[in-house]
Amino acid sequence: MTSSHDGISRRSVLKGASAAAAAATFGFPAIVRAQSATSIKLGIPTILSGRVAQLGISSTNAVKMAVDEFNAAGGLDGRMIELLIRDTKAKPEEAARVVRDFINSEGVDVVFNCEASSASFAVQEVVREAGTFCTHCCSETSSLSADPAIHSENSFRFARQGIHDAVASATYAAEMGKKKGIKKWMAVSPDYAYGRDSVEQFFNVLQQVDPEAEIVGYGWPKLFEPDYTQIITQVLQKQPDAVYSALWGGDLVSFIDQGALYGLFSGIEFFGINLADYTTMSAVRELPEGLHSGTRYIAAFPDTEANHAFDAAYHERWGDHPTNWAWQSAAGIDFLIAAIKETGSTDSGALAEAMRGMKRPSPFGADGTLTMRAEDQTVVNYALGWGTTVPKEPFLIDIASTDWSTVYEFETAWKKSQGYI
Amino acid sequence: MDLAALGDCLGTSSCLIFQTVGGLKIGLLMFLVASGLTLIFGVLGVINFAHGSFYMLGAYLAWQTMALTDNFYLAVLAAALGVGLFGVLFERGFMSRVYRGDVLVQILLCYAFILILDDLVIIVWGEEFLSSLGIPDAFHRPPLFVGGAIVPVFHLFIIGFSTLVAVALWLFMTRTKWGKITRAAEQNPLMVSALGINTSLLFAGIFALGSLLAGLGGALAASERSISSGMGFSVVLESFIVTVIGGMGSIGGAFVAALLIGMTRSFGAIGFPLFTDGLMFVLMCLVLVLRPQGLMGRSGG
Amino acid sequence: MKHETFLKDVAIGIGVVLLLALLFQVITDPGIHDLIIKTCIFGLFALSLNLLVGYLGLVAFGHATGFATGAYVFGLLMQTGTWTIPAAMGVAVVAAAALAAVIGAFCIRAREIYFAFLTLAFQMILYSAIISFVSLTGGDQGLMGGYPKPPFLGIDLSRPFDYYLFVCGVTVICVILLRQVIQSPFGYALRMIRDNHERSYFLGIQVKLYQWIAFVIASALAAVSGVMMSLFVTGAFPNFAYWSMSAEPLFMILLGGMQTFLGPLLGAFILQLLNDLVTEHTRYYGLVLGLVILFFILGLRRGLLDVVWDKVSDRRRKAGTVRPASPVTGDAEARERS
Amino acid sequence: MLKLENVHKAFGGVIAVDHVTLDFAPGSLSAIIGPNGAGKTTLFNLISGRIKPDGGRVVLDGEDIAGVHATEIVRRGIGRAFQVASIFPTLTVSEALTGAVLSHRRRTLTLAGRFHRSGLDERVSEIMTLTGLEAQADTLSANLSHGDQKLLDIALAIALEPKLLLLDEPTAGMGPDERWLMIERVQALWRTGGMTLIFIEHDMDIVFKIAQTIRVLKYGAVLAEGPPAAIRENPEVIEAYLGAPAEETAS
Repeated sequence: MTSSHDGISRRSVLKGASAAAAAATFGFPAIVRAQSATSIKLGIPTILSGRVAQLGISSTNAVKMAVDEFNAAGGLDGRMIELLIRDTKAKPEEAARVVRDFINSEGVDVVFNCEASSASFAVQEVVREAGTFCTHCCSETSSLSADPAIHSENSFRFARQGIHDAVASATYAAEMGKKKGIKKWMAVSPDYAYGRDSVEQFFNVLQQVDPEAEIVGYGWPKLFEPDYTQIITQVLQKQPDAVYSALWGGDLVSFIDQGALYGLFSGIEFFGINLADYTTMSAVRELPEGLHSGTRYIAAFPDTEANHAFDAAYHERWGDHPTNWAWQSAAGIDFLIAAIKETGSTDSGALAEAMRGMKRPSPFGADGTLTMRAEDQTVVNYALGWGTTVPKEPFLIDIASTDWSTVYEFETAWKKSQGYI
Repeated sequence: MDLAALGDCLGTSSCLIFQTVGGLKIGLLMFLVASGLTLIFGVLGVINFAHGSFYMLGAYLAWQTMALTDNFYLAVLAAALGVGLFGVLFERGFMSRVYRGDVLVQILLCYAFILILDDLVIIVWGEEFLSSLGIPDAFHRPPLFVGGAIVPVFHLFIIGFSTLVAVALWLFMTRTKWGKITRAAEQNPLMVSALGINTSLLFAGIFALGSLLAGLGGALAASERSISSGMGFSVVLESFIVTVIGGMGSIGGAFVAALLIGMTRSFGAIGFPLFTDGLMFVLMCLVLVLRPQGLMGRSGG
Repeated sequence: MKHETFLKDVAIGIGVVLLLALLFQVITDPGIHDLIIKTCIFGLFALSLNLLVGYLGLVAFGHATGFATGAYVFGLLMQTGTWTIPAAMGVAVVAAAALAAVIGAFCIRAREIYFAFLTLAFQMILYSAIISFVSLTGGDQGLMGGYPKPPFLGIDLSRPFDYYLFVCGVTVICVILLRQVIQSPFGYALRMIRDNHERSYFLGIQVKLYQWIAFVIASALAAVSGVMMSLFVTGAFPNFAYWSMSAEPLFMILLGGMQTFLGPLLGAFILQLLNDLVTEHTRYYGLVLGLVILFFILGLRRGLLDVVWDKVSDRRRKAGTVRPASPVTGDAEARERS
Repeated sequence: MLKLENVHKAFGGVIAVDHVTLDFAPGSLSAIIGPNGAGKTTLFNLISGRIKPDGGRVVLDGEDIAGVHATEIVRRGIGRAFQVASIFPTLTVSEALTGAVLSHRRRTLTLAGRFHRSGLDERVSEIMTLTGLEAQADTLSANLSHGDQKLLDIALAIALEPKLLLLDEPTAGMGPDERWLMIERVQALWRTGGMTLIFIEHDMDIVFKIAQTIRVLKYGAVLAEGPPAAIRENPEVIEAYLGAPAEETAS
């Protein structure tokens, strides 16, 4: 609605501040074009059309902010970052084609992947074969980095993970359960891999931390289901004490709106892992009181100056708030630029070497830092927590942050159970 | 599959009421949209594959009117009329040119409009989904408790209103001159033009009415569903299933089929929670194989 | 005499493959290679559908059933790590043909729009099955994690040139086979059924049987394109079975032309090109594609190759050297008139 | 060779063919006449398997073919042409006839080999000569004149070398001169082909001139049958049918 669309074109982005910088360096803007011959090329496959376009756009927005800053500061000894952004329409085979095109025809240095899960796996296959350096910034499916069978030396994930979220959710839920006497649980989750994994991992951890938790039923609406009546009536009949849900976006809004008609939330504690998201929160008509949500991206968490500054800068430039994909992409580009600066090169082996184990200050870190874990090349120690929603800014209050040592403990156990380690 | 749960549900009054009212609401909303599709097919012999996009347009128009006037009823009215008008333009400007073309051309023309409208709403209203309209103030009251089940007052309104529309459609088709002409046109279009009736006008009128019903359905559904580009596709598939099961062109059939599908979804969610969608397609295949003219369609279709 | 034309097709086919091989060496831009590969894959997909749409007058809206079955069966077999590529390919095609034999038996009972949507309904059932059968198919995430591509007959499909030539070669073989089907007595019977199925009955042609056979053949060829697509992405994804995958070859037929044998192939090329160019410049691909379709439907009123063919045959007709319709193409105008 | 025994057909209460019993001798040329709606075309549809009779037997050379599928009946030797020429618009005359000949020789299920006129040429030319379509061999069927389309329809049936040929109003929609030309061809075909021929005709002059026997239908029942002379004298026929010849023959 608010973002500019200029970034879509093939070789755009060297503009604004970067163009000014280039002009300052070389005297006239025309040189920008010639300069791009030696630029650092980032190929971004992402979703820019259809129902989840907003996510892809917010990802590229976050990247553009960091890249403009990098270029304005003179790039890497004058080498500017050039962004090639392509819409893959959420199709895995289109993502594979685009990434091949990036690598083979455009000669990109880095594939900066802003795709959802299944397309991310398709991208992973291509970069694994080609050996290109790749960052996955949006897929939350744990196996993308955890499964050694699809591991690539040059691929790094900068996104939250299902299993991490599950630990955060379950520990919070168990605590709330003790406080409010929750015994009977039900799940309402979209019927696709993410929704199913989320529920499975949540209940798995929950029953470990709270052995009394009992699961009384599941509701599996399909993804993009418009009408939740049949699910809501089921919940009302099963009469659980609490509902866990991995619904997101418009689906979650519809569920809450429709559930409110039945007075669903007056007797049932609702735990929606994806609720505290700016788009979602501002779209719910009348937010029932006291719903629980995980933190996706919210300026209030972590409640630090750096995080508020990120939100403010993003809002100023794009007229919108960041999404979960936006912070992940911001983290990814920040680490990437740091690695480029550190190695002074764009060689994938060198970048990978620098990336493994890298720890950087970040607005999104649990303690102000993020770490790229070397063993499975995925980001950890990001801000993770749960709180209670309120209808206005800051949208989420009483946030309890998750202890990462607990996360690691359960994650290791989970990996063992999956046969990954 | 959980047949025991389904059996339990059928045996308890609260569950029965819960699922029946839910099924009625879903089914009747579906009927509003599907009746438009079947009406257009009955008279014009074309499947308006873009019907779901008309439904989407209705939702967006209602949202826009709501944003400007904050009046729910006005929003629904504006959506219905606006989409009706759009339907006329679509019929006169595009669809009428391919009546004599083959099925492929008709399907692709409609598909082109699905693509165009999906992008147009993004250009106009943005790529983010929009929140639902919300329900009118008069219905902001606690739900009713009937036999141990909870029934939202607003659902009763939707059920009542949709039934009224169904009755009005039925009266129109059976009691008015234009309704009779419409039914005659379904039987024998040549005769209607031989009678000196302007078929272009009739076709445009039918398309307007059919589109209006899609817009109406979209607006009403938007009262509690979030609005997004691409929301029309599942709707056109459902409407098509309803149309086929009921009998292409049969309003009464669409009514019965929509309720059948509504109940299938509602009770199927208990018995076959993961296969409610598949169940609809299976139902449609069964009808097409066993009774191709549909439950209430004329034979020989 | 009888084999002369077939041999001629084979000779042309060999020539085309050699030319494409040469092209690979001359134009080194892998983007162009990918364009040719995708044109081959989707071209075969669209050509196989045109056996039903153009030559039989059956608008199938569920053609991706064959495509997806081919891709999934192939991908699943390859993931076991014990199958060779040709064997897995053979099984995938046979599986798709068998499924089509069952689905076809139901679908050909329905006519026109009913047929179109019945095939779509079966496809959506397959889609639902793929989505729900997570343990086997990976659900919405598809067959992930890739699979090995063991070399066979000295062909190593993980090498770009080998894969390129494999796709080109397989496509050309299938196109020659398809042309043989169309030019055979059976192919003419299909045309007779399209023109007038009632009369065909009274010439002793078992219309439904012929439709069913054509349906199975078309699906088997669609499965071949599905297999090649699976090799392209080293996996298989549920959107292969989604309804929009069936709409694509219909576009290609519309864009390229259904009356001319190679029209759909040209259509596939146009659509790939359109996709590549448009997505680079705007994210309103749907809008652009929609407008293009409108232009073809309401402006040109037929596919590009049909237009070219009509122009050529018009000129030759005026010169009096050619009969009004080629047996290969039929005649669009005559069909409109009928 | 063809016997109808008590054949009955009703469409939703309306009786179209009412317990008809008829016998057609081998090699005979007979006409079926009757006012519009007398059930003539329905009778043809019953014989050729387009519809199934509700009751009765249709016996072809001693075998009951009632309810047998149309394509199978074609195989057993019954060919037919239609009231409105039923042809293949996008095929040329020779292509269409080649298709029909191939079908007759049961070679249309062949996927191998090409659809070739060579080898079949002789038979196809023969049929075209018989029907006088030689000059139109390469004309698209859709572009033929009305009369030639009717001829082609008949030629398609001839290609099946039928024992029994059913012609539904071969002269429908033609001018007076054209009619006689057509009927002469039909008569010639019958003479040379040695087949049994039954035709429906409204033009009484034609019927009385060429038919050996005439069957008169009314309201689906047989009103009269016999040689032309007898029919001409039959008072019932005169009253019921010939009584108002002007309107009927005009239709």
